[in-house]
Amino acid sequence: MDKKIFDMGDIDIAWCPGCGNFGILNILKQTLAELEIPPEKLVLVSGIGQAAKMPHYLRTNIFNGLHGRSLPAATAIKAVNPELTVIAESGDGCTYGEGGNHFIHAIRRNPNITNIVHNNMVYGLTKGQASPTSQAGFKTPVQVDGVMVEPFNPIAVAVALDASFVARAFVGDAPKAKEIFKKAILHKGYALVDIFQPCVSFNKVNNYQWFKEHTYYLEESYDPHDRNQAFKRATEKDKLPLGVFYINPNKSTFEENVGVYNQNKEPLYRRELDRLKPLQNLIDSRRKA
Amino acid sequence: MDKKIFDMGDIDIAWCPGCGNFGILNILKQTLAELEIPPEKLVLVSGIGQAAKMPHYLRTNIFNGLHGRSLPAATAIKAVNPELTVIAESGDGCTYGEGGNHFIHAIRRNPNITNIVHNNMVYGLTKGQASPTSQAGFKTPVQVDGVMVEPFNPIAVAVALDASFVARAFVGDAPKAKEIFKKAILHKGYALVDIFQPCVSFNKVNNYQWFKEHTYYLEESYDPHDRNQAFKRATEKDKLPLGVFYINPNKSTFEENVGVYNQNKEPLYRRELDRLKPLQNLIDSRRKA
Amino acid sequence: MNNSNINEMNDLSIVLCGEAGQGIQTVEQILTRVMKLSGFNVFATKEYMSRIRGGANSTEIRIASRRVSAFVDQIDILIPLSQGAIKHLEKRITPQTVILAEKSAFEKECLSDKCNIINIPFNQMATDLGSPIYANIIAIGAVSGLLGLDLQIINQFLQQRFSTKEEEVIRKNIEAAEKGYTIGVELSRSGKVRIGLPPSSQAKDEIILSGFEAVALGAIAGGCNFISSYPMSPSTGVWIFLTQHSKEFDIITEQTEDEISAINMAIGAWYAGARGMVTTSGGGFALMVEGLSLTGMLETPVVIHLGQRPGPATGLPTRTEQADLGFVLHAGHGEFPRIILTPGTMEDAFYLSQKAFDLADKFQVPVFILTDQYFLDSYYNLPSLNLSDIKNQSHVVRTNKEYKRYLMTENGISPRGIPGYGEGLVSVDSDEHDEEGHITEDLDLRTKMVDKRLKKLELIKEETIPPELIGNESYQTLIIGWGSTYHTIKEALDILGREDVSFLHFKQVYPLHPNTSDYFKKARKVIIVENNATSQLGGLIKLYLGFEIQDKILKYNGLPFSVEEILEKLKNFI
Amino acid sequence: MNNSNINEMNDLSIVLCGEAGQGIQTVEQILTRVMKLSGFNVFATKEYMSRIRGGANSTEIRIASRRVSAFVDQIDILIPLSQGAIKHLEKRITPQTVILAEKSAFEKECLSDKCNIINIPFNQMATDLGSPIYANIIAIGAVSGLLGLDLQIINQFLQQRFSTKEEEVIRKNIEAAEKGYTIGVELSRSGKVRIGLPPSSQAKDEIILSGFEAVALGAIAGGCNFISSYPMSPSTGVWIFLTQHSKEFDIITEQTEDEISAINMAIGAWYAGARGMVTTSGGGFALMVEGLSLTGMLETPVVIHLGQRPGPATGLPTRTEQADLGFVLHAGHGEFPRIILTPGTMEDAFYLSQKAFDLADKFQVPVFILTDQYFLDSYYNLPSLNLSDIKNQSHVVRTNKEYKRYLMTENGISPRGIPGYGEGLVSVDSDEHDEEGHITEDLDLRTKMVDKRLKKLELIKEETIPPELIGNESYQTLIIGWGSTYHTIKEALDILGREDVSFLHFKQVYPLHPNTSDYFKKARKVIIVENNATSQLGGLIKLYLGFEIQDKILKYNGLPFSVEEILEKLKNFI
Ligand SMILES: Cc1ncc(C[n+]2csc(CCOP(=O)(O)OP(=O)(O)O)c2C)c(N)n1
Ligand SMILES: Cc1ncc(C[n+]2csc(CCOP(=O)(O)OP(=O)(O)O)c2C)c(N)n1
Ligand code: SF4
Ligand code: SF4
Ligand SMILES: [Mg+2]
Ligand SMILES: [Mg+2]
Repeated sequence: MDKKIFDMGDIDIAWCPGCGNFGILNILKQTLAELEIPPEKLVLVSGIGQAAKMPHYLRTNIFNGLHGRSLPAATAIKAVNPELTVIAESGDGCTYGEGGNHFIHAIRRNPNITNIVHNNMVYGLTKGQASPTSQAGFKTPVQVDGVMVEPFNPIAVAVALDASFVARAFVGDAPKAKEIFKKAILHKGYALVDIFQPCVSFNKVNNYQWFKEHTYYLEESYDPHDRNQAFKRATEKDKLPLGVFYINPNKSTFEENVGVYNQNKEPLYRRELDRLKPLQNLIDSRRKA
Repeated sequence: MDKKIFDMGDIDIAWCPGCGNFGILNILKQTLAELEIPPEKLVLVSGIGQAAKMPHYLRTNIFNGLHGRSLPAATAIKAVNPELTVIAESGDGCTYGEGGNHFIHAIRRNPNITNIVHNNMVYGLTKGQASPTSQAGFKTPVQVDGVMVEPFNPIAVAVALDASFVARAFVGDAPKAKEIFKKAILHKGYALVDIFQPCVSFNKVNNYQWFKEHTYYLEESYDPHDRNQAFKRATEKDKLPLGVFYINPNKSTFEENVGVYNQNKEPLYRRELDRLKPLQNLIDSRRKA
Repeated sequence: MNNSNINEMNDLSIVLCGEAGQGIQTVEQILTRVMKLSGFNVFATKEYMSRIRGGANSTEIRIASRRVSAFVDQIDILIPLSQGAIKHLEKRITPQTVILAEKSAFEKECLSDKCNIINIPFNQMATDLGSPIYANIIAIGAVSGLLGLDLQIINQFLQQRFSTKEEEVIRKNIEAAEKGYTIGVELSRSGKVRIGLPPSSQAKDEIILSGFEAVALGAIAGGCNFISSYPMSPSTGVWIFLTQHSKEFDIITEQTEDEISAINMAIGAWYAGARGMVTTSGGGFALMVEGLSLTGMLETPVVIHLGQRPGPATGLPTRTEQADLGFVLHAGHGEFPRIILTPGTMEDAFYLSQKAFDLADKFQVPVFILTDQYFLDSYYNLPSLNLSDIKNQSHVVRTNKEYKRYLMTENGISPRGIPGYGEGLVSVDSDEHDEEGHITEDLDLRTKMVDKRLKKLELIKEETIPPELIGNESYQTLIIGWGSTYHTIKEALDILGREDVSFLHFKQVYPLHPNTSDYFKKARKVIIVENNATSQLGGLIKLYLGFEIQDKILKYNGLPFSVEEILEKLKNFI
Repeated sequence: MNNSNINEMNDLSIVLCGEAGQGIQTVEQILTRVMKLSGFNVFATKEYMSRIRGGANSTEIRIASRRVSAFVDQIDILIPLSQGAIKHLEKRITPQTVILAEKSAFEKECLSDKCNIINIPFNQMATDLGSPIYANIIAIGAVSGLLGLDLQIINQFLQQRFSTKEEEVIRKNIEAAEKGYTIGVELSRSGKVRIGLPPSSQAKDEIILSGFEAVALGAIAGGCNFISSYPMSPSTGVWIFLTQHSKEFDIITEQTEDEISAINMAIGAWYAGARGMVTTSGGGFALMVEGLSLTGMLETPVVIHLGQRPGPATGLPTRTEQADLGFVLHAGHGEFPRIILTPGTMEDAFYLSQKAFDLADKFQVPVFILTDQYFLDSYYNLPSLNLSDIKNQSHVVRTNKEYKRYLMTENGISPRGIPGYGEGLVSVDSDEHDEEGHITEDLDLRTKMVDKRLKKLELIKEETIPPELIGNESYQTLIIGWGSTYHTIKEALDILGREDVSFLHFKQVYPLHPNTSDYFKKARKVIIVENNATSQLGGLIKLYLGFEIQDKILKYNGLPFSVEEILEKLKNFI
């Protein structure tokens, strides 16, 4: 499939020149094309932020909801129509700040969706406040003395929640990022990809150079099935590992658990709205009890 | 100090006979008495639920707020008046369900408060729905086929968030629970104590017997300063360890970070409301710039 | 003690009172079912504390020859199940109240001479049978005996009800019922308590429905196949009911981490082709307000059942109130239409809940079903529910390549596609957007989009359910009520029996039916009855009809109005 | 091209337009400051897209001999900083608009003959100076030259402004300004552009304040020492300002994980003895609604600054609207009082924000400061702020052993203690509670507590800020406005110059001042002006005064009203 199928044509993209978001958009298009996912069968779900504008720049079905709320919407969309490929995509602030509670509980629920988090370690759209992933010491107009706490570690938390797929990528390495995206989308169950994305306007510290210097890939031999090992690697500090940290292949998905697909595989919209006969029975049963 | 000082006198307690909450109330009173914390200098903060009624049964200052919101209130109370001992106390549903996002971020913020979570693995007050900590398979009126997902592991998540103090207790062993409470209250920084508490009305599975059989104490030699070790122990499944899993003594507290106590140790209420002189200067500075 | 002749009217009010967890609910259920099977009309409602064990809770069961569906203060027979019960109901006990109880145990609670205790050694008798747990069944038997029911019906019912239990248990229960029955018959025969209450065969074959069941059944009738919620009294019953029947009806039902997730899931579900709902109470809905605003912008349908309870904040979690109307009407930032339905009867609850899904789908707006604890926790018998007129129409369209989610149309409604159905793409956006659903900064388009969204309200008005007039068309005085006060006001007016007083009941409070003003113009006097402190429907009427209602009957102590209370308060005005 | 004689009136409107990130803000800041220092009154406002780079944003700067404080459509001088600027402002450009620009670069955007471009090769000149970044400073110089300012003032200001930069940078900037200045003087001398605008020495020593600064300074004046918030346009400026001065004023300022945390922190802060506030916009406030209801039950003070922007949902994040009034008025489940302040001037914003803290503390209610993007992002010069009347009184009491947080008092206000201050215990509870603050199921007490809370509204009314009447007492026509439309309507009426038309501006919309009705009774005609689609203040007036306003001027495209627009629309009515 040609990735052009996802192009929006001549539109005005609201990102800053040089922003890491462009790279992610490109990588995602490429991934989808290589996986042969048709636009009509894909839904991009997002919250609000710069990252969250992504769905507007990729020709497919989109649900651009509220700040912090991409995961509940994405979970429901997938549950209601498992034939759709669902990708929830948003920023670090959106996902780990405002949306923190959904992050935890979506991981537990384990819908078969991919969650791509553009981690620029800052609130971009609102002009540069600290995000949960901002590094200690990061100065902003409201963190005047710099961030005082350690950054939120989404990888470690996801491992602690026994997430079914946990990975980190860097937009500066498109081929590798694409491979990680692919694995995530192909993975059955909730798949987190936290992807480092420089914000050229509001994060002058964590730029391309910084990410290059502060990351490295988990070695080939690394086995992502060992949770303790994954935790250990997730909490490394000097250099931040990239790659797939953890896979738990033994979890059932939310769609499997909801029960309505046990016998009938049809998505809900293809089923009858009127269920008057069993309803009449149910009503009649109230005559006796 | 005599623990009677915390008695409310002849009041009607809304808990069920045999409920584990009575034990926690008792242990807490004992702890406070032994630590010589006067009722006037203590604030119990809670959310909503059966556990969250606790503050009404212990004579002290209380802030019984909204379901899920004990931690933001407790954090602010401590920040505004660090002379107070602040304990946030609520149920598992309140803290890890509705309040999940605050749980994450309070840990990061690290206020010097104690967070006691009554973990009965069920929603008590609303009559027995699953809570985030309910065990897989647990049947309820809305989990008709039993809980489908693994329980939320607050200990592992807190360790992943590098919490400054993480412990688990069991109300069935009052002396040990008291020691854990003491350590938590004396600890400088956010201290989590997840305490197993049987709900005799709605959780017929995880009763006193079950907890006794499914728990054991971390060995004497266990060193709570090793994060990877703590994670490993936190994720044990057959038997759930009790005790202090993890301590990170190197974190500054929220009150230290907010800055207003750097020079002046007075709580805010003892400071001048009118700061007209510097305000006049600030206003005047707008003449030039 | 004097003999008690309980109402020569065709109506008996029995109240059970005891601690939480003492089995009141079982007594209530068996008694109402047995009564109905014996040909009586029944009504039951309960008031309870926010606790699982202890305290003092009560259930009122009305048994009558004609239909009864409202709460009365009157207590004809009181069965106290635990200490404190008589004290708890002090204000409602009169010398006419027959208290069936172990005299020695309850005498000390009787501070006044009002206490007419007929001594029945329930506990002793139960213990003789082998366990005190049989006391409740003995009480059921006693009441049945008093009313002269057919013992066969009782025995049959118990047999069925305890069918999963051991033979021994069933036998004991039947024995207990019979023991009580004998006492009841004896009391009646001796003239100590005389109840003149003829059964009416009509009730026998009817169905019994509670408010939450009626809402849930209505939802099923409306094609609901997705419910995401977070537990909250008094709304959880609807969700439990749907969950317990989720397999028969292919319903996805999910307990979310919080109410924010619940509403966003429901919105996502509609987007992908389901018919989703949430059920909550005021405090939970407060957390859904941003999501509500999202439905306004996305033009996604959603159905919100909100069971009201007294606020602010946690308030009185297990009590009743009608104080969230103004909130629901104005909730959400920005401007967008909505629909608020306020059922007054079980039939209303069923048909309106069904209709809620259709309205939501058709107009692509949020639809509220606004009930309250009193309504949800009450039940009575009714003939049945007529399904023959129910035909759900899905308003979802198959998309083609040119599909635009927010196509400008004359009436403001853009055909709604869903992803994966057709060749088009479906884009929805919480930002102001263009016809395709993409974010825009075109400010002329903004104005058009606001107009498009608001325009739908005019269409909605055309389908508004008009208020129901109960009584004469040619009234002088008009009583106004909404939601759960329906039966209470109606019964009070029946008793009042004044030709010139009618009752206008609102089943849809927003938008108001275009003809509503006419009712007000005709009235010499208008009196509004609301279970709140500030007359919120009164405010809405003033806002939209410009009519100010001066005379108000308001109550906000957490309890519903009783028939007597309405009657008495009305007398002050007319 | 014809020569341009720009307004013989004492008023000049300069508009800068370019992409986000192009330094418009710097030009705007320098220009307004330099103008003020040169003795002109200044006003500036901006409109911008929700993006960080690119797009088309514009700032209007008005320079005048008399005070100016409102947005006008008129553009006397346009300085386009990037491609698309002229197109973006198309509708506002007239043949009288002088466009100072590189002709070759912008000519193609001029589709009509309206385009009066005076060619100034800004870029070339800047490049000659060493870098294109000097273009903006050259433009500043040019305008200054046109107006005949004192070059010294400009140079001094630049020196100061760039004082932290290297010597070389300062020199280049000054050089750039001088180059531009020469051109400006030349244009003026040659008669190509002639501006007759005398400075007025009054402005020189005045202060310049924006809406967000005025709110923040007011908060400081009101004793605010705690702010917990989550970033959200357009409200964040208030918080940034407070944070940047947090050290001087001992303010705890915290970025929370979400808005729910923000409001609950602020409530906790008041409970423990601080004066807390939150700042947010409609969508963020939607998440605070449960917390708002909590303040109602706890009777905790809280101050909420809400900067409105167009909804629903995400809407137009960087635009303006006045569409959250009905929402704020009715937000929260249950019934409890609140106060809503709606400043119209910078002075209002300062004094009302100060007063907000006192009102909150005194009445133990939530107080809203309701502004909007237009108001927050605009600024002008004003004489100063008078602090001499400001005296904050803490209403916190020292507790004794018998202290009861919810003591029943005649006026409904219970003395508010805080934990740790005194010997008493302070218990607050979101459930219905007794006087001590403990959970209760006493339903008589419930009624009393509701009454107690609602009663406070009567007291609050006594301290309500009355609406301000601008114009004659003996009007025939009354214009109604609230919040940010103050100056725009005022200026329009000044121009209209009709003795019989007056303007009533609401600075507090809830509760309304008891005498408000009188204003309506006197008017023959009432016209309401609101920056929303449904006339929300109109609704409030109808609800509380029973007065229906038929004539409405509404706008909801995300932009503020301009003076001309009001004038024109008014003419349709009068
Ligand atoms: C409820 C709510 N609160 C706040 C905002 C304002 N807001 C928009 S985007 C954003 C932060 C975006 O940061 P992030 O998610 O990291 O995305 P980025 O812009 O960095 O890609 C915020 C706070 C909002 N839209 N809604
Ligand atoms: C916003 C909101 N949602 C829901 C509720 C209803 N509610 C009250 S307590 C509770 C659950 C309590 O469970 P938990 O926190 O585990 O406490 P427990 O009763 O088990 O001690 C819920 C859902 C509420 N009060 N507020
Ligand atoms: S602000 Fe940062 S994240 Fe947003 S588009 Fe610009 S560079 Fe990218
Ligand atoms: S319901 Fe459970 S948790 Fe609540 S008081 Fe009863 S036993 Fe305890
Ligand atoms: Mg970000
Ligand atoms: Mg619990």
